[in-house]
Amino acid sequence: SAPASTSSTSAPHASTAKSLAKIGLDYPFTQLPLYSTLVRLSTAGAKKHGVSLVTTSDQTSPDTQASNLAAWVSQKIPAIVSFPMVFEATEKTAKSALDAGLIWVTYGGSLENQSADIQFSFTEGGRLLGTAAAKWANETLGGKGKIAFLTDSTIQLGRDRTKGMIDAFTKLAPGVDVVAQEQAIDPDTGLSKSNAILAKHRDLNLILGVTDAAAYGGFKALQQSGRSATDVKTYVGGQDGASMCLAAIKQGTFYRASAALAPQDIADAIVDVPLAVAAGKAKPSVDVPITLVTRADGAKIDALLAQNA
Amino acid sequence: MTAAAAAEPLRPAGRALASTGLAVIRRNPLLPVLAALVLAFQFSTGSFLDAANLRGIATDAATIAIVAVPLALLVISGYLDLSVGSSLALGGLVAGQLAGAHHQSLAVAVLGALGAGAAVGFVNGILCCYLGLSPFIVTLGMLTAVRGLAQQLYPLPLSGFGTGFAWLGGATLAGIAAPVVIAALVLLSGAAFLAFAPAGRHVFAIGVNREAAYLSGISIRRTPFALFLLTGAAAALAGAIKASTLDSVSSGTSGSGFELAVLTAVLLGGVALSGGSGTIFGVLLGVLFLGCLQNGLTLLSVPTFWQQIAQGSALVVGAALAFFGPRLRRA
Amino acid sequence: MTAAAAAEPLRPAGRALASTGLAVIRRNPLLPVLAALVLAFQFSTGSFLDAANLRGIATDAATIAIVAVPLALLVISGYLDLSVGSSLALGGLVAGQLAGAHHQSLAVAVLGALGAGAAVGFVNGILCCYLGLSPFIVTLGMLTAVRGLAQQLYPLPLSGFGTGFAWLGGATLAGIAAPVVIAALVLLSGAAFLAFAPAGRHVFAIGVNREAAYLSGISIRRTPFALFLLTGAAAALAGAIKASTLDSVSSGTSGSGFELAVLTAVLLGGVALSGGSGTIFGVLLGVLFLGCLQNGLTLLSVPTFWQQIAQGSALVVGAALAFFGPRLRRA
Amino acid sequence: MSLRISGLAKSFGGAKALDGVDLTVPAGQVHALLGHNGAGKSTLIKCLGGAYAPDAGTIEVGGVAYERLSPRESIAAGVAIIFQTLSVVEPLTVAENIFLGQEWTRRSRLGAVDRRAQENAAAGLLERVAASCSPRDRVGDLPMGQRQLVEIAKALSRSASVLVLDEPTAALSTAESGALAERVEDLRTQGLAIVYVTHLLSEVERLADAVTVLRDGRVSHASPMAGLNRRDLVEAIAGTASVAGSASKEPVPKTTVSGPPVLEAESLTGPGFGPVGLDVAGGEIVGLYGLIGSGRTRLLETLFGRRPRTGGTVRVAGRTVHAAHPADALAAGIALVPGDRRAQGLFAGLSAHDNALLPAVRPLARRGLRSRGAEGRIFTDLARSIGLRPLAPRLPASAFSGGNQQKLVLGRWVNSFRTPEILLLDEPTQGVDVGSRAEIYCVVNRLAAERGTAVLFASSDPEEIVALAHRCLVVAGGLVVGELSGAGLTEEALLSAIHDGAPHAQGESR
Ligand SMILES: Nc1ncnc2c1ncn2[C@@H]1O[C@H](COP(=O)(O)OP(=O)(O)OP(=O)(O)O)[C@@H](O)[C@H]1O
Ligand SMILES: Nc1ncnc2c1ncn2[C@@H]1O[C@H](COP(=O)(O)OP(=O)(O)OP(=O)(O)O)[C@@H](O)[C@H]1O
Ligand SMILES: [Mg+2]
Ligand SMILES: [Mg+2]
Repeated sequence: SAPASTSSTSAPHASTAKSLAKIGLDYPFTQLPLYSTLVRLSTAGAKKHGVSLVTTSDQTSPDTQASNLAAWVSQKIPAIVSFPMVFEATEKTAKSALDAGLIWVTYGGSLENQSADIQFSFTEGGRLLGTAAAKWANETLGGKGKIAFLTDSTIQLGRDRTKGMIDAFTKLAPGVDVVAQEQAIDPDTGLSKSNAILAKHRDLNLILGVTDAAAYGGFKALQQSGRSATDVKTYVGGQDGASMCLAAIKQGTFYRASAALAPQDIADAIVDVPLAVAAGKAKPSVDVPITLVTRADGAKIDALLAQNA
Repeated sequence: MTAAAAAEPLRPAGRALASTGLAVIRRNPLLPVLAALVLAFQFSTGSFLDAANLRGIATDAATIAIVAVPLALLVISGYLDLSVGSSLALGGLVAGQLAGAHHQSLAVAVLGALGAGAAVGFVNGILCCYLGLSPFIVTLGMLTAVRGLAQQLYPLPLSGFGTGFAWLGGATLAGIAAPVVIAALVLLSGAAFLAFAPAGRHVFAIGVNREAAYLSGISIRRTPFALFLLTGAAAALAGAIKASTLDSVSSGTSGSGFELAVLTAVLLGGVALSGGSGTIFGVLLGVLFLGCLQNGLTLLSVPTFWQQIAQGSALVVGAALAFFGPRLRRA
Repeated sequence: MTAAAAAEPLRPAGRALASTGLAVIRRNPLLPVLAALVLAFQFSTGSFLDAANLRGIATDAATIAIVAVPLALLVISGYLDLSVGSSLALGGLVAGQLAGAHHQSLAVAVLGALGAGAAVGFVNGILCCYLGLSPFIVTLGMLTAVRGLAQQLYPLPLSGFGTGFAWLGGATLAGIAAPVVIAALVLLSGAAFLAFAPAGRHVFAIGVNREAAYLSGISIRRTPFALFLLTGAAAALAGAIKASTLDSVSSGTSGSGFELAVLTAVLLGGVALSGGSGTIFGVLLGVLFLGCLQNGLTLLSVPTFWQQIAQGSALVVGAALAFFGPRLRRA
Repeated sequence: MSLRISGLAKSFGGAKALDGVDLTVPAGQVHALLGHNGAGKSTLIKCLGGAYAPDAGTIEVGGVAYERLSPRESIAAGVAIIFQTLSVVEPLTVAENIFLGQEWTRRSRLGAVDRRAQENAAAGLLERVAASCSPRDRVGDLPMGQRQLVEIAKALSRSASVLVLDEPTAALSTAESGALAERVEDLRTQGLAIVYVTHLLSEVERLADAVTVLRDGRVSHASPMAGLNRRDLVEAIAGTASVAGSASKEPVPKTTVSGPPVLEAESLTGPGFGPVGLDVAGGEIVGLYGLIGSGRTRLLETLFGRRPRTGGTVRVAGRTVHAAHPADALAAGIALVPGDRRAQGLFAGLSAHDNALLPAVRPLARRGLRSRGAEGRIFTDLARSIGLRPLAPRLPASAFSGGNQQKLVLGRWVNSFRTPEILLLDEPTQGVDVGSRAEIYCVVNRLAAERGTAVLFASSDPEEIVALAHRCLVVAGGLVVGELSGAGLTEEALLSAIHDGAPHAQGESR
């Protein structure tokens, strides 16, 4: 195997072409709203460099992802940016891509075999949200109250976000009762789980979601249980920066925070990192920052909403 | 003998009642199972039967029931529709788009959704009823294709549909949520259709013995075709209701997995996958069983994976008890 | 007349060949559809028929085929197994755990996986064959329950199974990948079973008319029960192969949606969901059709949602062409 | 109004099922349509009813000519048909079946089905056909005979001008057949044109005004009934060549077979019948004669382990047998040819070969592999001896005519490979043509005589009992109420035995 492929910051293969014609973006969670935005922004960005962007259709299936990646490697797509559903399971494919002289950029984490990576700290996103919520609870509720977490334990990214969120919150606001931890990543499940939780704990104060979509379901459940949308003793927060949640934050509702990634930043990285590798730049990898968006960040919200439009 | 004779005058009424009750249970073996489930949850959580919680269950169950009724009729007539999850998404998106971006009235939005759902049902119906293709493959293909289409047309989530549209999911009529009222109407019409309409008999005849139905001069294609239309429209209506309740809808996730949930409710309610048998009351029981199960496990704060294990097992146990009732009686 | 007469001596052989060919196509209408698909992809991509790409398709198709064969037999005998997606995950996890954490040999790891899969099949079989519960509900329940169990037992992904275990997914025998060789063996045994084993006839008889099979003295419970065991074991084997190929396995995602993929291949291959008909060759065609479609669309770089639309539509078209062949001939 | 069919043709694949058939039935006439199994009778009727589209020819009903009919057009044209394979819908009630597709609705009730009116009308119709079921019974719960009567009531409910009956009495007892015949005579006087398909020549003699005989899809004989005798009919149906053969086969030696009993049942009891005691010696053929519902099927199925037994013992060659499943009975040497051919016997989608040889495949296998050669030879032998037509081992059973399907089911136990020690037959020749029936009798006789098989068979046809049985048990109300043998075993004796027993028996089984 190629010695160059052992470290994440290693230089690219000498054989790699200086300019790229094509970048393959393999993002498995095609059902997420972020997906379309990313494809749109990165296609536009790639075009500026005269590069065409192609995509897979994994439909959230690791099997399909594996076969699509294998097809790309056999087809010699010169640069592949992949968000592995299961990181360990992608190591071999990444290696075969490098062995074939292709550029492999890992998205959302890092592999042993890769040309570069685009990192986010999902734990960090959760931590930001948990911290902000704990701070709010301490200030507004005097450190007492009830919280429900909408979590995800089926994929790595979900586990990271869940852990960051719960650890940060429970550490900083130990007096708040954790009344539920329920699996929910979509608004429907978020709604019905929150409804059930609210039936038992009518005085629930906080709902934090592993995704904005799930938290939004909780947001609606609270409203439907009779809570005013601007109730001061209620806090809902999520992660992703979904547009309807950003709009709710902006309007001053009790949907108060979202740990958001800026799609434009990611889209830039999707194009720039492979190009940097191809150009032989040192340290091509990028760490995309996650920021917590609250009502105070009016301009940022507008910018994010514009990117999502 | 004398004791029995003395008791005689009282017996007929009591007996008749008891035996009607028994007959109902025999025909609906899920009924005692559901009752046991409800009691168990009430004892263990203490709040299962609270009005707020029951309202929550009813609202969740409503969208399932709305689709389960026409789907049950379709299954009784020997067909199947797996595409309802995507029709639901499409319906929600169309309604949301009309109500939100186009500022149309609730009625227009709902009609739009019904139209979109019926269009999906139309394609399913043509392919399955008139061209005779396998309903499983066709509707599975449509599930994928319509989801792709919805995502292509509406890549971003829609939200902010206005107060007029919020009525559909949020209003209460005499204290009952609008979706529950709609579901009740759908259930009643379904039951009335099977009981009183000539076509209700035809649905059974087609499901049991297509050849015989055909030779009796029954339109063996038109009736299931109409049911495909209805199922698609009902799924879209459910989508509009969900969109209204959440004031948002996303093409990627809305209604994903819904098809299996509905089909499970229908089959658990005693509708045979092979066609020709089933009742709307059974379907209602199936829907409630799943709704109560889901809700009760959440109330009990069962950890995620145990919830999954319990849910799977409950399905099996529900099936077992439901199927054993009739068995034991026969032996 | 004279020309025809002159050609006479040559005809019989040529004709016989042509008519055998035609008969094969008639019995397997998916064959020309598949051929057309392959040619279309080769012309449009230019690299579809490259050895590397074909190897990729074959390896992907292998795991599906391994499960599709016993599942097809199960469906022919009138049953169904939706739990294979979770059995696959469980099999991969057990094999991975044995090979990785416990440093067991490949044989032990595979035996462990087979045992786990057979255990799931055992439960399915007891419930469906001996207790007579609805296979759809039971195996759907098992799909959920076993997935929950797998996640409870192995909440985190496993990886690093060592070189011994890597053999299963990575070795090549005479230039052919081991999974493909295994799949070929499974396909051949399945076909041989149907053609040469007495029980092969029983599978059909049970699927066509259980009562008549029972009255003919056939063990109408034992045969499908054995097929449930086999299907579970095959799914677990497929899981072990995937775990070996990827050197990792995750309880949450491994094999999710696999049950629908396999069932689709089986039904597309001409096995009737109502039981009693189907061939292993048809199943192979179904598996290849899905594999080629998926691969070709990726090679063509069709945008995501269009790929979804195309995939769904292809399923419908595949079903249509496959079902139309026989129709047209009859008319 | 009359029915006129001309030049009707229909082929399946290469085989011509109908080849230019002409048939004219004026109003007020009963026209018997006869022919061997597979001659094309049902195909002709299916063309009439809209199940098949003919390849050529015209069908003229009441002066309107059609090239093809849909079921609805056929019904609208005034054609009512009772198909050979019953087309009842089991989960529905009797009344619902009768009015299926023609429901009575009331505008004042939003087009809802008028159940009460339907049930009242159904009760009247059921009375007319002398059926004993109620309009609210679920058809699936009724015995075959009652289902047949429901079909007839359904045909009558449509004010039809042409009535077609395809082997309507195949599942009826003598008494019920008699009632049906009276009905048919009534309808003739009411001016209906009636086509009547049957294999029972006694019915032809009683009812027919004219006959048309089909042979291999062509009309081989057409004439008024007057002046024809039974011999002429047999000749026309079976073909001159085989007449001599079948005639010589028909009389069965009425010698009493004695010896140690191979099958013994002692106070055998089950739901709805018993206690029954009987024994059958090796080589002996014993008939069970009774009305529909008298319990013969239940008795046979209980002996075979298909139904639970609540009391009594069964011995095979002196050994007590507890058969909880058919497989147990088969292991003990008892085989059953069931009465409900389609539901209990036929594998419709499987080939003729598979149908006939299913239980033989495993015992014939060598080292776990099927021996196809042996299977093929046995099939050919069997198909020849029972006169299967067409002799196509790979054709699916559903493509065979009704009588040939019966032969396939029968052939499963009556073949040259392995014969059971005890053979139970339920209505063995239901729907089988005259010629083949003789061949089947011959096969069963040989089995008894040459291999010493003990045969117990149920039949509703006294002619068949006399032709086949050495001894006959008369069954009524689930009990054996009489026994006839030797010279005393005649059709007249059977009929009088059953009529003596009938009222009592029916009273008990109701
Ligand atoms: N669907 C079919 N496909 C192929 N062949 C068929 C089909 N239906 C009938 N046939 C053939 O057509 C011929 C005529 O069959 P038909 O059922 O009309 O006979 P029949 O006179 O009614 O006989 P029976 O007295 O046994 O009922 C038979 O050879 C039969 O095998
Ligand atoms: N009194 C009874 N108890 C139980 N089952 C009954 C009774 N009467 C009728 N049946 C049912 O009716 C069904 C069909 O009856 P059918 O007339 O075909 O057979 P049978 O009653 O055994 O009489 P036979 O064969 O003499 O006509 C039987 O399978 C049986 O289940
Ligand atoms: Mg016939
Ligand atoms: Mg009988």
